[in-house]
Amino acid sequence: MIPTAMAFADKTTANGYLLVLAIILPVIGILLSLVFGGRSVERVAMVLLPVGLAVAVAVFGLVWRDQQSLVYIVGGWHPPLGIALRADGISAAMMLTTAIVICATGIFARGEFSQPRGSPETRASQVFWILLLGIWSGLNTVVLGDDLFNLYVALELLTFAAVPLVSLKGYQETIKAALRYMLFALLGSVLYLLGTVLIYGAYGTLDISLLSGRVQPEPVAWIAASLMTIGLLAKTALFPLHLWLPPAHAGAPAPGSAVLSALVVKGSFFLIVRLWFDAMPGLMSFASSQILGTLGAGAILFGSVLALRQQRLKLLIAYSTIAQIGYLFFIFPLAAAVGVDEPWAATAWTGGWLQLFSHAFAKASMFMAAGLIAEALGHDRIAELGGIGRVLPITVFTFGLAGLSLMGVPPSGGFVAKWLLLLATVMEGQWWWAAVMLAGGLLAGGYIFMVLGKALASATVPLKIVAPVSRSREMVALTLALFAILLGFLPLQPSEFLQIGRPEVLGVITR
Amino acid sequence: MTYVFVFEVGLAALLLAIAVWTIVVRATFAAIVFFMIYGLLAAIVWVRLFAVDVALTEAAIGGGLTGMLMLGAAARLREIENSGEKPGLPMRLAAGMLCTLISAALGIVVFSLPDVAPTLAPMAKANLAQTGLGNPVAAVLFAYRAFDTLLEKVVLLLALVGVWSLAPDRVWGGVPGFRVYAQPSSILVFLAQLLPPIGIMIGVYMFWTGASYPGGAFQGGTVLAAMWLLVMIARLQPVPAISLRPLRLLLVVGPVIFIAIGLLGFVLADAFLAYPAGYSKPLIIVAEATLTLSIGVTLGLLVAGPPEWKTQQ
Amino acid sequence: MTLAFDIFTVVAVSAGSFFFMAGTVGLLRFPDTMTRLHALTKVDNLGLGLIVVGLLPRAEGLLGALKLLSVWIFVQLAGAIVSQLVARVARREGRHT
Amino acid sequence: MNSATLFGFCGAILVGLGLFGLITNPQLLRKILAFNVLGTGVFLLFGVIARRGAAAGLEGDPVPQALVITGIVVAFSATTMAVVLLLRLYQETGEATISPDDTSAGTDGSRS
Repeated sequence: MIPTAMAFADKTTANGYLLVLAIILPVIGILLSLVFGGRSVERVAMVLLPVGLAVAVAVFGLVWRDQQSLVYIVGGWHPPLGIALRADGISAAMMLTTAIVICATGIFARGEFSQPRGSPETRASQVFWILLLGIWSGLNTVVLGDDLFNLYVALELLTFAAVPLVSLKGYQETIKAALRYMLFALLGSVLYLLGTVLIYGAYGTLDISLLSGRVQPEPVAWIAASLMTIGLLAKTALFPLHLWLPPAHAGAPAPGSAVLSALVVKGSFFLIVRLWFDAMPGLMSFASSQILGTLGAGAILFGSVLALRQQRLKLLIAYSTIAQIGYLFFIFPLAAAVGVDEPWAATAWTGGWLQLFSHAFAKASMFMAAGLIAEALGHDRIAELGGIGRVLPITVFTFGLAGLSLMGVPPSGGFVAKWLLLLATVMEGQWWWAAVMLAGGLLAGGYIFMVLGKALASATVPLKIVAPVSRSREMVALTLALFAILLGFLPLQPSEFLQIGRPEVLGVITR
Repeated sequence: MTYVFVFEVGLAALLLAIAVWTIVVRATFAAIVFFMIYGLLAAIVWVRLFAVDVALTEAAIGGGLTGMLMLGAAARLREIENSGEKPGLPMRLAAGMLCTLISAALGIVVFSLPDVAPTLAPMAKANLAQTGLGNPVAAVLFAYRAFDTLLEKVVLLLALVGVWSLAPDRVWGGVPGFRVYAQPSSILVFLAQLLPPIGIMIGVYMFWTGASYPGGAFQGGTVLAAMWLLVMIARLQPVPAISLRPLRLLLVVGPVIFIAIGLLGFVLADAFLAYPAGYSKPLIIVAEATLTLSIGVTLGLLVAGPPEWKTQQ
Repeated sequence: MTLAFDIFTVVAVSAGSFFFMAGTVGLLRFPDTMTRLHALTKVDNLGLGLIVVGLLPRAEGLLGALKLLSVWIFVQLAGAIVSQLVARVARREGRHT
Repeated sequence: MNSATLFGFCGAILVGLGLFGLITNPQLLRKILAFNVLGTGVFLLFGVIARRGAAAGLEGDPVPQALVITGIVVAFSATTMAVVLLLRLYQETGEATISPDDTSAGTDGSRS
């Protein structure tokens, strides 16, 4: 069944309050943590993780069951004067992914940021949990927000929680990385805000649903959208605005890297999609979609080649993030600028989102695995990984599983995603992207096997294990990798769920 | 009209000149002083744009608090001033061209904005009675878009956690390294004794009047923060350790009350952050009062910086 | 009566502006910190003072007049104290000559 | 030309100016200062839009005015965080600049 385009519900739907809870619960956690401090901080987080996950599951389930968006009108003030929250198909899926990754990260992080009983409170353990909750609240606002300025505040929430996470270790190189990240992020936000201002000036509303009916193809809309897109690209670290990402993501503590690479950069990507598909549907020209696609292609090639040349595991994974982000941008040439009649647009749309979700699981698990390896060895130099496969078989297996998804080898979410994208490129006659994707897959295979090859080889120098690795933390990483694999069992066809609540339903191949 | 316009052209020209100077002047200290003047001029522009609430915020934060923060940083960075290489001429030319292009594009947009500007003013005005407030800006901040305001408080607190997170491990929970003078002079102490009572009164007045006239929690909170900082500079009060429980309570009391009122809306007014009919003004005043306090403490601590000592010096 | 007030306002504000001008010229032309401070304090004191006095008849009620006066008093206070502080630094760093 | 348009152009120029400073000045403190100039420019444009929206007896559209207040507070928080990061960098390295070419500096493997 093809979901028909439906008018936006402009009133609170049943159970809409869940959307408020998704944003406010982590905020309450932050406030409690600030007051009580000490061991309570971790306890607060441990209580909130399952509750937040339950909220996300409930929202996902309700959107699935009712086949329509959940809406909440905050304070009863309707847009354009007030602010609405809206969970459509992509928000619900994104929320669920976020909740799973955050929960796994929280469990994983207990090994690193727990406060032993009776010891004085330490900086990292206090700060980490507050920032984790901050990121969660920020991401939920990003995916649920329906108001461009509310989304600006959400972006800032995300930035202010993410930057200190980068410098949490307090080494000089991580402070440098955090500062560089901060500058890019600030420039990004201010450009986004500038675009928002112009849109309000031209159309008198900031509500995305209302904008979708008002925006005209005219210079002010193009200028505003370009400014916002450039700003968001800087935050997403799309090539060539990626300079800040590798040191930042590699420098954070492993659970931090997991969240930053898996989720935070996706937040700003999500807004680019919201902007072009929902706020200004049909406005993207062929040329601009090709520019975004080309930058994505550049990211895939550049990121993968650089990943191959890294000597440190965490940097390799960070460069791989740059490459994997590139795939997401094929959504624009393949689904945004082709018109609603293009039968393969929905295929590309599904492929793009699956790439996002499977990369989130795979990359989080990969950073955790790398963190465990670095913990065990006291370093993460790839050349000296020989023999680690015997010491930490589960972790190396996890790395390999996650790697499958990055390469796009079946069965994995990455495979389904890349297959759908590939199918769309060929069927839409934009075969040039297909060439890049194939090259990207090969290069990803190159850097994954480079690591696995070293890890599974016998030790050239006797391996020194400096710290024991907890089995339960290995299992957390493995579980996330399994989620990435599990997505691989989704049917190889466009998803209807991901189109719920969209203003224009993308073309679907009819059989 | 024409006299006023001549004045405004002069104002705009002065603002731009000062801005250019802020960017290009060689000495960092001079740049910051120019930036503070720039903030005050911008506040006058806001008055000319009939946005007095914004003018107050810009003067207090843009001209005042930011300048203070920057001056403190510049003093610490004094030894390495003018280090770092300027990018070469081609790079600067390219940047200049790019920026001119962006300015030009924005200029065209300004010129081509719709003749009949789309506006929410009538809607904001029409619903004003329902909020019980007289100041439409306050109604936007605390009723129509209260959710933004709430999240923005969280942004402030996260920024503070971020600032604190940069403390060295051994001094976590300790005292911010906020020192301006080795030994404050007697005249400064005099000022710090004289001004705060008046300043606190003005801060409270700003929040109180904000319900009906320009003013509000942000502006009032900034004045409170300034008074607190002055007292700390003069060493009449020690800089508090960040682990102090009462301090933490002050930080969160505003957001906690605001969220509590918001959640109450679920029960009593059928929406989060909705106010029960007839009670909206008193509830908003309660929220604003506690927020003023929390904003004041948060801003003060943001300027005071991360802990640098384990205990009181 | 109104005319008399208007004339008073014009004269006082003009005189105040003159002091502003003179003080600014002094700030730019005087050779050292101390004399520049001297020029500046004249601006605060007389320049602003005359303008405030000139505007008093046009104030909205007693409260408005009080607000105007307190603007002057606070600027006085801040000006005097900041000048003191600047002068101390200048003397300590030996730049008073 | 009316005063709203005048200040609108003013805001447009300030945006370009701030951006220029942000790109070309090597010193981080000056970059942060330029970011603030840029921010004011953006806010001013919003204020102009608010002024143009004067209606219903209000001298300006209160919605953008309120948003600018929120924006100023957020920009201030950003400024403090950037400044504190910068001071910490100076404490650790004695530098207050970051060159564009040393992005490869990541974790020291032995400490991760």
